Amino acid sequence: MFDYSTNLGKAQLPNPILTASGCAGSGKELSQFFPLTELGAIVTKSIMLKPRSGRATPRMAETPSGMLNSIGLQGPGIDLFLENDIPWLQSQGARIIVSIAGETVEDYASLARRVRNLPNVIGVEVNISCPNVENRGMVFSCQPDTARAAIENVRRNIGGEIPIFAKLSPDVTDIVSIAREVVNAGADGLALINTVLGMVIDVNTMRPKLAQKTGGLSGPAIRPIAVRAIYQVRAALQKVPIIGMGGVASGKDALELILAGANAVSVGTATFGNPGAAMQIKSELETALIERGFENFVDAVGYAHRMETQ
Amino acid sequence: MFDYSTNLGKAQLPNPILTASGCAGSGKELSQFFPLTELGAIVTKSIMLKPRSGRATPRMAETPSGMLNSIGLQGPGIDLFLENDIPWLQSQGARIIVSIAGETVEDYASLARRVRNLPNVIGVEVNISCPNVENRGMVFSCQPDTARAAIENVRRNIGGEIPIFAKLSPDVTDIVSIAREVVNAGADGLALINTVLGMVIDVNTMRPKLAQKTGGLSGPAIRPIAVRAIYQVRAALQKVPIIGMGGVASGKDALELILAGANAVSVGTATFGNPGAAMQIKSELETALIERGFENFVDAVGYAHRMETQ
Amino acid sequence: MSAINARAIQTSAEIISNKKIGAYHHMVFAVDSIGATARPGNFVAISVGGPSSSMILRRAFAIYRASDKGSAGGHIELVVAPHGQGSKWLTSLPLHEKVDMVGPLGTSFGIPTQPARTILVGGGYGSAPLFGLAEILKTRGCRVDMVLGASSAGKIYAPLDGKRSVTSMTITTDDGSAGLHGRVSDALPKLIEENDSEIIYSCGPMAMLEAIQSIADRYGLVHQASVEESMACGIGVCMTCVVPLRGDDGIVRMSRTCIDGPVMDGSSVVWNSKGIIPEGTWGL
Amino acid sequence: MSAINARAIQTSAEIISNKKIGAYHHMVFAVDSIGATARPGNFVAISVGGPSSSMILRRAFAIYRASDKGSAGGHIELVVAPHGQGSKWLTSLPLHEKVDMVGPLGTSFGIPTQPARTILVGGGYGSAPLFGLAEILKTRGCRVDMVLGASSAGKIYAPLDGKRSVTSMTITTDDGSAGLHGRVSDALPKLIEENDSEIIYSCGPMAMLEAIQSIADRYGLVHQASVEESMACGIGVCMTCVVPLRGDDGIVRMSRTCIDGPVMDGSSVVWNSKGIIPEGTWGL
Ligand SMILES: Cc1cc2nc3c(=O)[nH]c(=O)nc-3n(C[C@H](O)[C@H](O)[C@H](O)COP(=O)(O)OP(=O)(O)OC[C@H]3O[C@@H](n4cnc5c(N)ncnc54)[C@H](O)[C@@H]3O)c2cc1C
Ligand SMILES: Cc1cc2nc3c(=O)[nH]c(=O)nc-3n(C[C@H](O)[C@H](O)[C@H](O)COP(=O)(O)OP(=O)(O)OC[C@H]3O[C@@H](n4cnc5c(N)ncnc54)[C@H](O)[C@@H]3O)c2cc1C
Ligand SMILES: Cc1cc2nc3c(=O)[nH]c(=O)nc-3n(C[C@H](O)[C@H](O)[C@H](O)COP(=O)(O)O)c2cc1C
Ligand SMILES: Cc1cc2nc3c(=O)[nH]c(=O)nc-3n(C[C@H](O)[C@H](O)[C@H](O)COP(=O)(O)O)c2cc1C
Ligand code: FES
Ligand code: FES
Repeated sequence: MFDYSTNLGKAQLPNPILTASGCAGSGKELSQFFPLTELGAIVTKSIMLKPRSGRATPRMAETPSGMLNSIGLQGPGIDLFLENDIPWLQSQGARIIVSIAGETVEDYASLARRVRNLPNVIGVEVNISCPNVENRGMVFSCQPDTARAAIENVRRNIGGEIPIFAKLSPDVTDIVSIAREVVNAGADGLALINTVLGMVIDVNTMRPKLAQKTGGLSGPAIRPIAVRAIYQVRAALQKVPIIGMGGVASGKDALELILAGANAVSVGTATFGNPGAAMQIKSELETALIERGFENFVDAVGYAHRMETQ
Repeated sequence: MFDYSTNLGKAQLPNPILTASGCAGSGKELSQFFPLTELGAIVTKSIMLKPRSGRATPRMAETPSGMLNSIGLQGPGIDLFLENDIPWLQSQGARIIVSIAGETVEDYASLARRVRNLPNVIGVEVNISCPNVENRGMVFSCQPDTARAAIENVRRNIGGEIPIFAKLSPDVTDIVSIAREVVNAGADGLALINTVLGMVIDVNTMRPKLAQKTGGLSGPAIRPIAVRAIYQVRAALQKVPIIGMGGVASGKDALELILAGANAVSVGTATFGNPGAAMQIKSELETALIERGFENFVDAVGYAHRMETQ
Repeated sequence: MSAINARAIQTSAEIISNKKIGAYHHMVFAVDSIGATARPGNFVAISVGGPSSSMILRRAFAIYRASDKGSAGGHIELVVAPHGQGSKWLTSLPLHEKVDMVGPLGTSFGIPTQPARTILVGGGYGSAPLFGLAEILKTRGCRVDMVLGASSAGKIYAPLDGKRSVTSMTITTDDGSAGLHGRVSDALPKLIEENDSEIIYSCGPMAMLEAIQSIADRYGLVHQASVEESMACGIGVCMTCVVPLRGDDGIVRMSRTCIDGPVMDGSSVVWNSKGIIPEGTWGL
Repeated sequence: MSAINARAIQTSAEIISNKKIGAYHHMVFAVDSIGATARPGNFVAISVGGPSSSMILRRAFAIYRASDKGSAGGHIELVVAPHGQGSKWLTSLPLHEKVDMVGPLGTSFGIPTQPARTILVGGGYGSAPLFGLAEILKTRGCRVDMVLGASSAGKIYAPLDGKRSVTSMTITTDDGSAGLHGRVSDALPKLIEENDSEIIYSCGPMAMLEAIQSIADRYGLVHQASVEESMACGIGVCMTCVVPLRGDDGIVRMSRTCIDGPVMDGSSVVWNSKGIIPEGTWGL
């Protein structure tokens, strides 16, 4: 019997397929297409302290094998989230990873206090790929010091029970050094990668297509960047749990990230083109692993790093 | 009559379509498909001081709407380049931009001395997206100080006549600050962008597909990254000539980069899929500009930055 | 499970007819379940470009007509404009080819419980969902005045059999090549006054819908508008397709046109908000 | 202009036949100029996936046969294995569809000026370019012993009409499902000894070519090998397709299999160099 289970630090999951934050709505929207309990876990869209309208439209542009978005973290804020979204997910029996996002270091601390000790919540993804309003809008995870500050605040306030995963932006000169920094600051694991900063210009209006001008590039176009980031970080930090994501649309794509070092794989943009993507990937990946002779999922994690002689 | 000419600093070109360095061979290979004089200029593959075998194979992997390469700057070295390649290009009457690449700061100085004052050479592209052997293989253009040092050495040794363009890697936290640094160090213009670092894992061998493990991602997949980089740098440095590149495969793609701020556009990976790509793009772009009412190419450069009220 | 996307399925749908009509393609897909459950105003989302496509997002199409019977079982009809890469790919498919389809999606037009005097206004392919609506309204004893507008004659989609369910039909074109020279909004006031209309149903470009809303306001009419924003997912998970919508509580929220729409109460939409978040929007 | 790619053109080529034969598709393309100028060993490069394809690189295919005449004018024939996305797309195209083709590309097999005793060795679809070569060798009065190998019977491409130009034909399969149980290299020594062969022509996977080279070395034969490395451009501009090749000056250079090949002098290739640059290579 193939053992599909995986570990993300203290969290044990029956399978390694998650949804990516911001790509599965509140869960309700997807539940028509498959039972959420079939997922390793559902990762919620990043929740902030206050309700948030998000950015003006247009918020989206399709690009070759990818898309650009500038949703701007639209959401109901932590109060309504805990009142509505979480209880509904709990009622489904889903395993939940809550994603939190702040505009200040203090936001992260407050959010951490709100999300500890919730039934079914098996982990917290700390989205630090957001603009820091206290520092000229610089993205937290793009600077070692702000990345560290955000994670330290979450760690200190969340208690020791629940694993936290720092979600990093690939838009940095050296992702390994940021990864080291947040792990030293108390992250139990990492989520790699968030979207890549991009822009599309509408050749008819001759202006940026998104109201916000720049947006985050996702989808298969960025998969080679995700694989590289995961591989580099896995090579440097051999034991840290990694949630991998970026352009996974098939079981073979998921396998690429896993061989590079991901302990679990989040499916983001692929769900937009295919509501059943996560389930298709789950079954394709299982088949691919069995075909390759693996008996346990965990043996495939980081397998591309094995010595040449093996 | 539509005026298609453009300026790159002191260099005046009859049209803005160039080949991208490393994507047009020595020129001979492409000349069967169109006369090289039809290009604004041919950009040669980056030449180094000594002959260079390049990396081991496999050197290539196709990716969704893109490809990964790790050629490793294979080339004949500056002596044979000046003996064979340059005279042949001169004999064709082609306008030439020579691309140079070094492993040390001193390499750049030596190369600069060799390429000044060559007939038909209208500019030098300084590829500083290469590993610095004196500094743990860190890419020159990824650090402000090494980027500056390389460009200063070229500037000092090349003389004042010939414009130099610093070619930057997008794999940095803040490309605008690197751009400022190299312009302050004496670059007359910029070439944006080089490839994005990526990796593909072969799901059959379960190892990185390229012998060198990582490689440079190019093609339409990265176009949104190129447009963003060009737009950001143009917004910050309004007068600096920019050679734009990254995923241009059609006239509309070229227009996107131009509206973002490129004064000329290099065609790279598109030539692999379509040997006539540069000519097709040249004519499609001209049509697109005329359709949009432009009488001079230069009026379209950076047009996406115009004020909202205009 | 929840009420969102409650009737939606993901399925493979065979093309059983594909005919060019004017500037459009009328396409019929054999798809039992969607044929049976779709309501006027719903849409479907179709994958485009085949297995190695660089287009990763589905394209949304309003359902023109749906039926749970027919020689090939249940089916739906679409009216597709070959516009960009995705729609050109779709309209060029041969008979019997199958496409990956998700539907029915979104809200549907509200049907009055009592016979009412209605005006249906469509711009370009926006006429598509109105014919199915007209059929239902007609069987409910409603008066159905239809106004279709487009830039030129070839872009008016108004098939003969569709006109059967319509009490009157007015055509407008921007260039005067068919019907009245002008826009649908030019024709509306007279029609409303003559027929003492009570409800406007509309589908078309945002600018048209906005113009209709101001006419609806002037005459105090109910306006159900089918709103088309660029959609990445069509099922409510991505938040790309939002418009500002005033809720029953008076609060404006950025609301998804794919699940809270495409049919929305026109008087609740904050129109002309491209590029801005209106003052007072929740969470601004 | 230069001598590189001298006969190559970029053109639109119509599919005039597409037949499944065993594990392969035999495809014929109407293409005057390439039909007229191609030589055995040359290849063509074809765009795959259509206008919105995510596959941005061409696929290379060895020319199986070429002719400047025929009912539809000049044409070329290819033998395509539906392997991955690109080749599956190509082999699934209907008749009369057109593809974007560049060719003829690369070097061709050298033809002996005097009648010679030759052995032609092909692995899988590697037999494709050998049949056109056999025809020419036969008209030049050469002895042509052909050896074709594959994993199993279905993967041997050896059409009846092709066998006409061949003096003898040997088949080997890894699983013994046709011909000799084993590899082409197992069959070669006996053939060489019996026929006193002088030249080996080969086309197939690198490991096979390498094994043939060591046999050629042992018997002191000339070996012209058609080498297939992954090619991004096929026209010499990208440097992805290189193998280490010893030049006439004794220096090993990383050489492009697309323009210095695919047909290379087997004794000059430094075999088994995947993942390494051999010691002493120029510029290492
Ligand atoms: C609810 C809804 C109903 C629709 N109904 C129809 C219909 O009945 N018939 C029909 O022909 N088309 C309809 N469309 C538009 C259709 O979904 C495609 O956007 C259109 O066919 C253009 O796609 P393309 O790939 O050909 O063009 P491209 O230019 O390649 O489209 C690229 C992107 O732009 C977006 N886009 C372009 N035009 C529009 C538009 N008008 N509205 C929204 N997004 C757009 C698409 O989301 C796509 O991601 C509808 C759209 C929506 C949202
Ligand atoms: C000179 C030359 C001649 C060839 N002749 C034939 C022929 O006559 N018949 C035939 O069926 N195929 C031939 N091939 C292989 C063909 O070009 C494709 O690589 C093959 O069809 C797989 O492509 P795909 O898109 O189906 O698979 P994919 O797996 O999607 O291919 C992806 C990439 O891998 C590379 N690749 C995969 N397999 C090979 C291979 N065996 N050799 C080189 N590159 C590969 C391709 O360059 C492509 O970019 C030839 C290749 C070369 C270089
Ligand atoms: C529309 C959209 C919304 C997203 N919202 C969030 C978010 O709220 N929080 C977050 O951490 N990442 C967010 N992401 C990033 C994804 O979680 C994921 O990291 C990224 O898209 C790469 O994966 P993919 O290529 O599979 O989509 C969003 C991505 C998209 C496309
Ligand atoms: C095969 C290959 C070789 C390249 N070699 C060089 C090089 O020698 N010097 C350089 O500055 N850039 C080199 N580049 C980068 C291109 O010049 C260009 O910046 C990049 O590919 C993005 O453009 P594109 O998407 O149009 O290819 C190379 C790119 C490719 C794909
Ligand atoms: S299209 Fe994704 S939420 Fe509406
Ligand atoms: S395939 Fe590009 S150089 Fe050979």
